[in-house]
Amino acid sequence: MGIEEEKYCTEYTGFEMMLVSACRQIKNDDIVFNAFHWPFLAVHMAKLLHCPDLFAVLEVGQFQDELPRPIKMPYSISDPVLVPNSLFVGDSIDALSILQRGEITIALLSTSMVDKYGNCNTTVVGPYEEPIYRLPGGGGATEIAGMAKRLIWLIDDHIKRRLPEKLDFITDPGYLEGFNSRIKAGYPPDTGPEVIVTPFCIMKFDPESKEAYLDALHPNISIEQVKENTGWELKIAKEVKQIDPPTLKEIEVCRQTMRDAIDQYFILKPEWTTYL
Amino acid sequence: MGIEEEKYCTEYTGFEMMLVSACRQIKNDDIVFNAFHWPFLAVHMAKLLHCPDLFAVLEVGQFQDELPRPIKMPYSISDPVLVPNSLFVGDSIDALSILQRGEITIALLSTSMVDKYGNCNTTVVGPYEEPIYRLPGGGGATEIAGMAKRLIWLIDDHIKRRLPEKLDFITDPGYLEGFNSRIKAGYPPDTGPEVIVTPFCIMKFDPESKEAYLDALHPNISIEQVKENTGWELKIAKEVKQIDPPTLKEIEVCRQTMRDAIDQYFILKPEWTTYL
Amino acid sequence: MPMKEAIEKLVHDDELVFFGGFGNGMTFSAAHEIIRQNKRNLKVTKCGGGIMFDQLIGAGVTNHIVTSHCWNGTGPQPAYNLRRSMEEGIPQKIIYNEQSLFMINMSFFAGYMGIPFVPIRSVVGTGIYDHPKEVGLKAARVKCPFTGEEICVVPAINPDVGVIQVQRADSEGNAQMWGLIGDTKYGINACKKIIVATEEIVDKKVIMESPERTIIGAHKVDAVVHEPWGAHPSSMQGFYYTDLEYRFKYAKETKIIEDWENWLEKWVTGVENRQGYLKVLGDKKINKLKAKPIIQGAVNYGY
Amino acid sequence: MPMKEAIEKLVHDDELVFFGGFGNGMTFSAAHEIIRQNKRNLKVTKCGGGIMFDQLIGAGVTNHIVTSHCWNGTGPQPAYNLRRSMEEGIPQKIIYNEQSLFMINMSFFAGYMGIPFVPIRSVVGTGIYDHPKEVGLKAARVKCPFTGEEICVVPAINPDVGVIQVQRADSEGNAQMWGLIGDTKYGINACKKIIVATEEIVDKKVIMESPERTIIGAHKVDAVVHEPWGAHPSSMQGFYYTDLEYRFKYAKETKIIEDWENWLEKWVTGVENRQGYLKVLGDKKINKLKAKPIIQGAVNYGY
Repeated sequence: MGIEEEKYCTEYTGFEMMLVSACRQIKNDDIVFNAFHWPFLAVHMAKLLHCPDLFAVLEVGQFQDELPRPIKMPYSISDPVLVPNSLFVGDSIDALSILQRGEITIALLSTSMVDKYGNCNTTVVGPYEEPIYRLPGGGGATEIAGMAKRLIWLIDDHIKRRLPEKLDFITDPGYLEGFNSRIKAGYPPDTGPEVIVTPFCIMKFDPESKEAYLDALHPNISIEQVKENTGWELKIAKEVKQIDPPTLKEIEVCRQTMRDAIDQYFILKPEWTTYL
Repeated sequence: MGIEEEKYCTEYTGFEMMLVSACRQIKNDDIVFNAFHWPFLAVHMAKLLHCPDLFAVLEVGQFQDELPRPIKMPYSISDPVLVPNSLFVGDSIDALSILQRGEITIALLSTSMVDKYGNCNTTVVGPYEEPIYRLPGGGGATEIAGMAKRLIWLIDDHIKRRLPEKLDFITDPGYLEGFNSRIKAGYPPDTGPEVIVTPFCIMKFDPESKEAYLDALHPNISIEQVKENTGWELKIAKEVKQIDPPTLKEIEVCRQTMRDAIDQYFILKPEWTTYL
Repeated sequence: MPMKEAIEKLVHDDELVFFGGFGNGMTFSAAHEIIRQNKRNLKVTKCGGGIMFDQLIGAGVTNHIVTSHCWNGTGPQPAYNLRRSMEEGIPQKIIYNEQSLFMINMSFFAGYMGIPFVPIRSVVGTGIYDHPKEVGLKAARVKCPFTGEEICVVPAINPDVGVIQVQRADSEGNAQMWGLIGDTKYGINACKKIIVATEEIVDKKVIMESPERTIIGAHKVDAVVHEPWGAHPSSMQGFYYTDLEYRFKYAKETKIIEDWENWLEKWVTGVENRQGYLKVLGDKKINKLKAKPIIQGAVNYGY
Repeated sequence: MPMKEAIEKLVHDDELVFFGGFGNGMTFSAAHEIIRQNKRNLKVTKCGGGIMFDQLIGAGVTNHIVTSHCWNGTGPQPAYNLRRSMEEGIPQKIIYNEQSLFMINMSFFAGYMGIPFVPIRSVVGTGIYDHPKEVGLKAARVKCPFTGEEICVVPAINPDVGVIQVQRADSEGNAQMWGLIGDTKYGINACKKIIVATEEIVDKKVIMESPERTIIGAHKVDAVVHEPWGAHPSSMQGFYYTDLEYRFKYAKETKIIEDWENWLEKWVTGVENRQGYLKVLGDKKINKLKAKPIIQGAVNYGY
C-alpha cells in the first residue's frame, strides 16, 4: 500500500462511518445547535478534529466554544458540567430565540424514522390514540428541524422501517409533502434538511421535489444495498460519489468519543430500535 | 387643646397634605407598584409609617421589602442603590409580567393632567403633530394605569388645567369615556383608578358612570374651592368626608422624606407645570 | 412546612400540576409525595416529562400528561410505564398531549406574561400541530396584522398548582436557582398555587446578595419546604450530580410490571418521606454524588 | 476597536439605531460619537430616550424617535431640544413615535424572539394606540383563537444597528451585564449589526465564571469597543454612580438654544473621544462618582 492509503482506517463499523461522515458536514465557522444523543458525539468529534472554534448552542440556552477540561462528555444537554464551561447560560426561550432569529447555521439530529421528504417521527407507530409502539416524543427537535439552516439527519440503522415512504406521525418537519409545502407551512425558506446520513450512505434532497435521493456511498456499500434497504423507490444521483473511509485520526477520535459517551451512560447499543 | 388634638400638625402645605393622604391609601399587605416621582415619596413614607412589610415592585423588575440601609431615597427607579437592596432584580418584562398577571394590588402615579374619567395626559398639549407644549411622554404609566387593581392618581396642583374635562391625548388609561368603555377596551374588570388625590381633596369614581366626584376634603378646604378649581362640573358626594390633618409623626416622616429626595435631586418645586 | 403537608394542602385531585426543572432540579420529592397521597386524575405538565412522568403514570395518579417527551432514564427511549399505559391501558389509558419543547416553553411564557397566546415559528405541518384534537392545549394560526403572514400561536398554560426544587430560598419563599433553569421560572410563575422546595433555607440577606438569581417572589408562594436532595436522581448545580447509574438501571427495573411494582415500593410507597428515601439510597451513593465546590460568580454591585 | 471606527463602519445615515441601557448603562459615548460624525436622518430607538435623545435631536442627527419618554435630566419634565424641535421645528421637526415603556419592551422582545408580534394587555384606548398613524410601529388588535377575546399586539422591532455599554466583555464580544438591565438584552439581540462598548475587556474565563450574566454572544457581535466611563452621566453598577449634579444642571444649560450650543461644543463636538470628554469632566468628579466595592453574588457551580 502507498503512504496515502495508509492514513485511512480499514476496519470500522457502519455506525462509526455514520458518525465520521456526519462530523465532516460541520465547518469551523458554523454555529451549531448541539442536540442530544448521536449529534453530541459528532459535534464533539468535530471540535477535536477540524472545528476548534465551533460555536455551539444547546437546548437549555447554553453557548460553548470550548470543551470542558478535562475533556468530559456531558451526559445530556442538562448536564451541570456544562454550566461553568459555557459562555452563556440562559433558559430554553433564549435557545429558541437563537433558532427563530435564524442564527443556527447547522444542526444534527438523530432520529427513529425519516421519510422520503425528510420528515421525522419520534412519537408513535400506529395511530396516535391507539399506538402499536409509543415512542418517547421529540423534545426540541421540532424547532431545530424547523429553523436550522442546514439540517443533518442521522439514522443509525439503514433499514426499511427506519426509512419509510410515509410516516404515521410527523414529529419534526422536513419538507412535509415535498415541493413548496414546507414554505407554505411558514418555515423560513433558507431552512430544511440538507442530508440524511446513514451507515450506508448520504442522501440529499432534490431541489424541486424535495425528495431524498442517494448522493454518496460509504466505502464498500453498493447502490443496490441502499435501494433494497430504503422504504421508498429511491432515486439515484447521476454520478454517485464515493465517500472516503475514516482516517486513522478520525477513527481514533471517534472511538475515544464513544468511550467517553459510554462512561456517561450513553446507550450505545441502540436496542430501542428493535421495538420498531 | 386636648391631648387628642395635639398629635395633629397644624402647619403644613397642600403638597404635604397630598403626600400624607396618598400614603394613607397604602396597606401593609399591599403589593405596590412603586413608580417614580411623587409616588416614590408616598411609598417611602408608608414603609416608615404603617407598612413595614410592604412588598414593592419597580419598573426595571425589582422587588423590595426593605429600605436601603442607611436609608437612602433612590433618585429614580434605575438607581443602582436598588440592586443590592432588592430581593429580585430582573428586566422590564419581568415587571410587566407581574402587572399583567394581576398581582399588583395598588399603584400610585403622579401626573400632569387627569380628566373626569381618570384618564391621564403626559404627552402633549395641543395636537399631537403640532404641539403647543410637548410633554415628555408616559414611560410605564400606561401599563401601571391599565393593570394595577387600585390606581391612585396624584395631582400636585389643584387647578383647572391640571384637571380638565377632556384631554388632548390619553397617555394612561383611566375609565376612557366612562361607563364600561374601559372594560370594552380589554382592561381587566377589577382594575382602574380608585381615587385622585390633590392638595385639596380626594375624589372617587361613580361606580356606574365612572365619573370622578368629590369624596373627602382636606382640612380647611371648602367644597366651593374644589369646584371652582376643577375643570369640569364636579359632582359632590352626599356626605363629603373630612380628612384628618397630618399627624406629627406623619409630617415628620414626610419632611424627612422630602429632604432625602432633595438630596437626590428630586425637583420638588414642580416648575415644569408652569409650562402647561 | 413538610412536603407531606404542602401536598395535602395544595394539590387536589383533577388539578393541572406543573413540575419544575429541566434535567437539573427536577421535583422528584414532590412527585413521590403525590404518589404516596394517592392523588387521582391529575393532569401533569412539565417541559420534559422523563422518568418522573413515567412514575406518575405507573402509579396511576395522572391520566393526562402535557409534555414534550417521556424518555427513559438516560436516553431517547420510551419509558415503560408510558408504553404500558398507551399500548395496553395499564394501569389506565392516559392522554398524552404532546407538545414540542419550545412550544410548551412559550405556553408557560404566555402564562407567565399574563397574555393568552404567543406566536412561534414552528409546529405547523407536524402531527403535534394536528393532534390531539380533543384535549385543549392545541396550537392555532393567526394572521399577523403587520406582515400579513399566517403564524402559529400557542395558548397560555396556567396550572392550578406548581412545585419547584431550588438551591435556596428564604423562609418567606423568595427562591433562587442558578445553572440550568429550562422552563422553571416561567412555568412556576404561571401557576395559581405555588410550592417551593429548597435545598437550603437562607436568610433574606443571602437572597439580596445576587438578586438576579431569584426566580419567584415571596408574595405568591404558598408553601416553602426545606427538602435537601429533593431533586435526586436529577442534579442540583452546586449540590449534587445526576445519579446516572440509578437512572440507567431504572429502565431495566421497570421493564416488566412486577419489577416496576417492586421499584415503586422500594423508592416511593415504602418510605415515609424524602429522608426515608435517602436512607434507601445510602450514604455511600450520597457521598459519591455530592458536588465538589466551584464557588464563583461574584461581581461588584457597588454604587 | 475605537468607538470612532465602530460608528464609522457600522452606523449609516437613515438607519434605525438601538441604544441600550435603561437609566443604568446608557450608551452616551456612542451617541456622542454619532453626533461628532454628523450622521443624518437616523431613526433612533430606546425604551426611555431621556437626555440622550434630547442631544441627538438637538444635534440634528435624528428626525424620528421611537421611545416611551424623553425626560430631562432628573425628572419627568420635557427636555428642551425635544420641545424646540416639536414646537418650533428647531433644528428640524422630528417624528416622535411614542410608545409605552412595556409596549416597546415587548416589541424588542418580539424582535429578540424572531416572531412578528407579541400580545400585550395595555395601550388600547390611549392616544399611544391611535397615534402616530403614519410611521409604522403602531399596535393593532387580533382575536385570540383560544379565548375569543380581542387583544392588543405590538410589532417586532429589529433595528439595523444597536449599541450597548456593558460592565465587561471578552475580546470576541461575549458581553456581560448585571444589575439593572431594562430592555438591553432583548433590544440588542434584535439588532442586525451590533456594537458592544465595555468598561473592561476580560478573559473568556471570567465570562465563564458566571455565564448567566452574558446578555449577547460573540457569534453576532460586529465590534467590541473598550470604553471606560462610556455610560456617564448614567450609572454603571459596580463602576460608577449616576452624575446627578451634571444631569440636574443639563436642564438649565440647555434651556435656551445658545446655551445648548455651548453645551454641545463643550461636551461633544469640542472633544475628540470619550477620553477627551473625561478630561472635561475632571478627575475630581470622576473620583467622586467611582463606586465603592460591594463584591458579592458568588455561588457554588460545582457538580
